Amino acid sequence: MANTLKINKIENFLYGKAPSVVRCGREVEIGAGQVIPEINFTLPMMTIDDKNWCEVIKQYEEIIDGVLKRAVRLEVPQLLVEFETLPEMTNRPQWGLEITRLLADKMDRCYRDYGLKSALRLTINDVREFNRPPLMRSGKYWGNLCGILEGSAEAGADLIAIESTGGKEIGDEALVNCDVGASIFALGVLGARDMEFLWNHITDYCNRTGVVPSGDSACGFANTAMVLAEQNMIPRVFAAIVRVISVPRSLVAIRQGAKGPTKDCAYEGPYLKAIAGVPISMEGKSAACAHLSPVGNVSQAVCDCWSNESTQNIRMLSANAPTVSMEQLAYDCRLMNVAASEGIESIIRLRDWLSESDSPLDPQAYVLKPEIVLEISERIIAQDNPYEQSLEAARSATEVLKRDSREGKVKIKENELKWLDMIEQQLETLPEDEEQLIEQMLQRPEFRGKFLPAEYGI
Amino acid sequence: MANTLKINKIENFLYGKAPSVVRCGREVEIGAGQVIPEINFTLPMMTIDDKNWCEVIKQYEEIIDGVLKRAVRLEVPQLLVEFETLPEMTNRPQWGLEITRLLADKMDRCYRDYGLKSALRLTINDVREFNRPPLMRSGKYWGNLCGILEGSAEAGADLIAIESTGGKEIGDEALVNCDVGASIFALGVLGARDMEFLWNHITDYCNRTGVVPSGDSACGFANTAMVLAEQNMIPRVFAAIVRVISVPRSLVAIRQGAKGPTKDCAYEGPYLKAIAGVPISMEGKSAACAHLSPVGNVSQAVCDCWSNESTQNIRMLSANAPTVSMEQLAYDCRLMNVAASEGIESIIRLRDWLSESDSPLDPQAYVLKPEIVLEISERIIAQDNPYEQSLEAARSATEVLKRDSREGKVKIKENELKWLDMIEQQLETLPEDEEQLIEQMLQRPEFRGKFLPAEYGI
Amino acid sequence: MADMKDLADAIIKGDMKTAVEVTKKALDEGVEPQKVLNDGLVAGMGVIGKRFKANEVYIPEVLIAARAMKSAMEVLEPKLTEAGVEPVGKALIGTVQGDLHDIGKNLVIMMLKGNGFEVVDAGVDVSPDAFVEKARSSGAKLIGLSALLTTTMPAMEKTIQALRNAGVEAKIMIGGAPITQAYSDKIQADGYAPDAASAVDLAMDLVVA
Amino acid sequence: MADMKDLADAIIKGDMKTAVEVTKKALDEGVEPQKVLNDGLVAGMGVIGKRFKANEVYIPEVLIAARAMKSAMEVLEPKLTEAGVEPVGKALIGTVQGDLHDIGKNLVIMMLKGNGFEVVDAGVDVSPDAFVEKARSSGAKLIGLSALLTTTMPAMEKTIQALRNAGVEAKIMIGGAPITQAYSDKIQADGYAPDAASAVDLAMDLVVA
Ligand SMILES: [Zn+2]
Ligand SMILES: [Zn+2]
Ligand SMILES: [Zn+2]
Repeated sequence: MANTLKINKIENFLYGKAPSVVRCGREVEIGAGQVIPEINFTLPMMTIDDKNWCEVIKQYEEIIDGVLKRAVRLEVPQLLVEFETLPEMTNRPQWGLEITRLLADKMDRCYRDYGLKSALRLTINDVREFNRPPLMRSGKYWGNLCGILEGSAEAGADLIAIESTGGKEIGDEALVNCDVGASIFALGVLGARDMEFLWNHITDYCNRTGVVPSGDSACGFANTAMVLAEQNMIPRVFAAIVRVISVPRSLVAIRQGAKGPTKDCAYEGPYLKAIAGVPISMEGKSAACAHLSPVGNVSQAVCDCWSNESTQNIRMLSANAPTVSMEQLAYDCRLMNVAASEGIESIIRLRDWLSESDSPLDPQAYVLKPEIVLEISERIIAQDNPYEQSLEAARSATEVLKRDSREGKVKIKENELKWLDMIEQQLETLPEDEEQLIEQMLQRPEFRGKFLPAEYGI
Repeated sequence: MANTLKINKIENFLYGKAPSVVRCGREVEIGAGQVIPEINFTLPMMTIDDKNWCEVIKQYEEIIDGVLKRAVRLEVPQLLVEFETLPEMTNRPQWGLEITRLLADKMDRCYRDYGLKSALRLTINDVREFNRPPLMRSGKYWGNLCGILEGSAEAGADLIAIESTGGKEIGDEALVNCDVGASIFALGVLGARDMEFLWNHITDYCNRTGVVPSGDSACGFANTAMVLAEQNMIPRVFAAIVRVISVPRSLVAIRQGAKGPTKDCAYEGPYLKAIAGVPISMEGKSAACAHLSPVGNVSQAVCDCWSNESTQNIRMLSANAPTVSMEQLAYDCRLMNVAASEGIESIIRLRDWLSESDSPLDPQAYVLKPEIVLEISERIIAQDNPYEQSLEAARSATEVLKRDSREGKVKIKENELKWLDMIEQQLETLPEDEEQLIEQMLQRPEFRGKFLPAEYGI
Repeated sequence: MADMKDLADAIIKGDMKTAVEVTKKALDEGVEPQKVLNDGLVAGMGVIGKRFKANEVYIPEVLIAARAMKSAMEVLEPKLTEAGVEPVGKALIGTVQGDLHDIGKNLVIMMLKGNGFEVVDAGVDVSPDAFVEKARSSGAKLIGLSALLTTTMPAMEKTIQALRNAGVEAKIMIGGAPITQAYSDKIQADGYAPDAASAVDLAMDLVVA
Repeated sequence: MADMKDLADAIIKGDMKTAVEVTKKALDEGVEPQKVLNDGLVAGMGVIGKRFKANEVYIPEVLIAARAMKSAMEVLEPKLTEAGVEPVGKALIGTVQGDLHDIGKNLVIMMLKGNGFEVVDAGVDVSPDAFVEKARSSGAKLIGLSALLTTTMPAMEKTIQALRNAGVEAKIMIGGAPITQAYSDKIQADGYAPDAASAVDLAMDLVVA
């Protein structure tokens, strides 16, 4: 990756427009000027097994029928549908592929009958964690994962994504202890190494088949941190810093050939867009059904797709929850696109309102503010490898938060300020050299047996 | 009511600002510059009876605790909570009042502990329809309605509202037959007469107690029309015209002393604000949980409160649905208020985006476009009584839709254009004189026995 | 000669006068009542039903057609009875206890009538006991329950239990905004319809089955 | 003389070294083990627990305190056993079959330990049979089940049934994002906790009751 940002001026950092446009599915163009809704959904409470499989199918039929009908009614110009497999559906690939086919067929028909432009993103649930410690590159679960990947083009997927879990063995522990070194190890060392292996594999398949390799999400790390912070378990400043630490890890997918749109739940998206120029999917207030967050508006500021993260197929007073989300996404996108139709000045106006409405109130929102994203991205790409980049990410996020809370630009709670100091001190003790960090981490008794170094090429 | 609009220039027709500010509850100011979230909720599937009453209480406790906690976390500057009684709670007033007290106490505590400014709106479910034909001014159900009203101040309600149903005996039939004359009779004659009686009673109580009489909604008429149109049961143009017909009826409450904010589900709100200067509560994409609509954004354009209409207390992946709505409303309001903090030019900018993003696509959205609201309002207030106003409302809405669809400003489906002609023809046959219409309607066999003329002073 | 196509067209247009005239003429000319019903009235309603489902026409047009059909049926019915032709079925439709919403119920009633059902309107706020009594007195083969509130849904379950306990054997279908197929399965209704149009299809299935 | 207030403060600060020292000193001076436990360790954890609930401190600080307590307990435990003082209780905590989420489970484990529970971590993706077996082998008085997916919630019900059928008498509490009190009631768990902190309160209630 070149050491310059793909977007280095704030006036070029816009929603709906990305330096590299992704074209896929039925006439869908992502990052070409319009923000596109991305709808996500999951099953209500039910068991997935042979006995219930018919019922599972019916659920997905009901979901997609409701969603497509509403999208047509609201004249949604383009639609991205994400189907994320549940563990059972990765572990029996034909199940995951059957649902994929069902959705693709319905979307095809809707395109033919009503002209609804759409693309289907298949997100493979990473099941490698079923082994403890996980086998990342072999064994049954890796085989299952590859099985669904290999069938995805034929089943009608237009894009492939994954929320990979390499490094999560350390990540949870790092979070609850606010251990920034262990977080960097989990994301910037283990996560990055696994991503390199995994995404090399994915893009290889995509190159053969024409499916678009889209992106990965540090969901299990940075979103877990966000949820813990919302529950007052960990300081928000720590969650904010973990978010920025996740950037170099997610960049690895793009270096391996991922083209975007990045995953909706990868709130690190704005960094990926600035650095690599890929279009990004984001979620915020639209995803309140899936998790509460302090970044409901700012997350929208430079998005190219706008998503609801996920909602079960349960009945609301109006309709089933996925249809409700479809409607909300459609209206959010209408607003952004109407402003965009007036030109760049209007995009910037709305972008800045979205950003300003959240960013002064929470450090997690502040690190997503477009200006801050550019400032920190610049520092991240000056580094050479994911470890150094992650270290720099943590340092710059910490510095920026300290500096700008002093200047009153971002509000940080009294009892969180000391955490910024503590994190800064932790960061000072971390070695500049990755090998040394690995050495340190391998020696920590609490991590012993949790992960298999060889699975990460260590 | 004077024959001039309270807001007669488009540059003064703004969200968050109303000519007459409403001050109520714990330091809440509505229409004074900020848009305020209004949260609504209802019970999940359960029976309301003696045996279950404890469980009912627990539900409302869980709802309000979740909502207030989230409002505090998101630093909501002011909050309006609406509690709408269920029929059982109007019919046993002490039940409705017990929940009112519970909510008011929690809101008090939250104000003391966290400084959350809030006000409680009690909306009384109109149970007079339990008699068929309904007794509007006497009998058990009228007594129950009065019972809850009389206890509302003591129970801690800051505002009173009602969705009154006078005229609904004719309204449903009018809708499914697209009978514009019967719709005008239901809303502009029966509805208006009942509103005069009812709101005189309500404001009398409010004057004695200091509770704010807020507003009424033509929900059972115009929103039923909207829902039927969404289900392709009736033409959207008819639903649009019924919306405008509902304006003179809802104005009656204000003439009787209602101060606003008008009811969230009264999408006729913008007309009421333009004509009478009261602050208005509105709902749109935020209320997709309660009903799908074609007015998700435009409904927001000139709102003073922004609501979710209603959602059951069911668990989403993140939290219970009312908490999810609370978060979404908070972010929508943040965006509007951040733009407003820049000044009027920015309010107008965002208002117009909200308006333009919907209004060209659906006649129901088009009649809520601020410019159109002013145009039609001007014509409505030139008339003398609710019947004449309703007739003029229907005529002007029909004319405007015909004119502006010809000019390409609003898209009307091919098979709906003929309905505009048919409605126009229907309108030509209607008498200018209310007494004549009453005469005609009393003779229609299908309405015989459906309503009691004496209950409307006829 | 009376043309069944003209009769169907009169129904489609909602032209009550012509519908009645052609029906009378056909019967005078000795056309079999069953043929008038099927090739004229039902055929016409079938066309309007299809157009409605395709969103080409709206419910008022369906209702006008249904009213034309009803007028023609008044002429035809005695002849059908003579010929031993049974109506499609009798249905009892109502909104459950505690619930005052009637527009959904009324739409279903109108559409069932338009499709040849005889329908008894039980009204709104109907207690389980009242449903049982009306089911017995009407002899309905099909019972439709409507609920629009989450807090009146449980009354649906109680009503079904009361009907079953009373030995009522009619098929029971349910509907209303908060109702789902899962709820229908749970309370052991015979079927659930998400809207008025599909309620008619469901009713046909249940009564013919 | 060893001051129980100093011991409590050491716990609050997470000062493992001081905590162990003061505990040893107190025991050497003949302070009753029960008093060291209650007035020192439990008192300290009580303060940190309150501060956590008041959002004054975060979970890492709770965990540091818990680790200090754990070290002191290693010194104290033999004496407690000698004196016949029982631990609060033994708990078995795991994530149900098909579910890989462990952070919630792990937080509950850490917080229970910090409150004097002995805890067996059953891990993730634990089948009903495995739960039964671990319940028996551990002799836990309390079992905690966690699920984060709507599609693994039914495994919770199956696990509870398996435990009951096997005659396991331990109290069962459940938790996880999609879980509600209503679901807990439905599957006849003994209790539901919406978050890790309330899980500890619930555990106390269940074990003491
Ligand atoms: Zn995710
Ligand atoms: Zn997602
Ligand atoms: Zn309403």
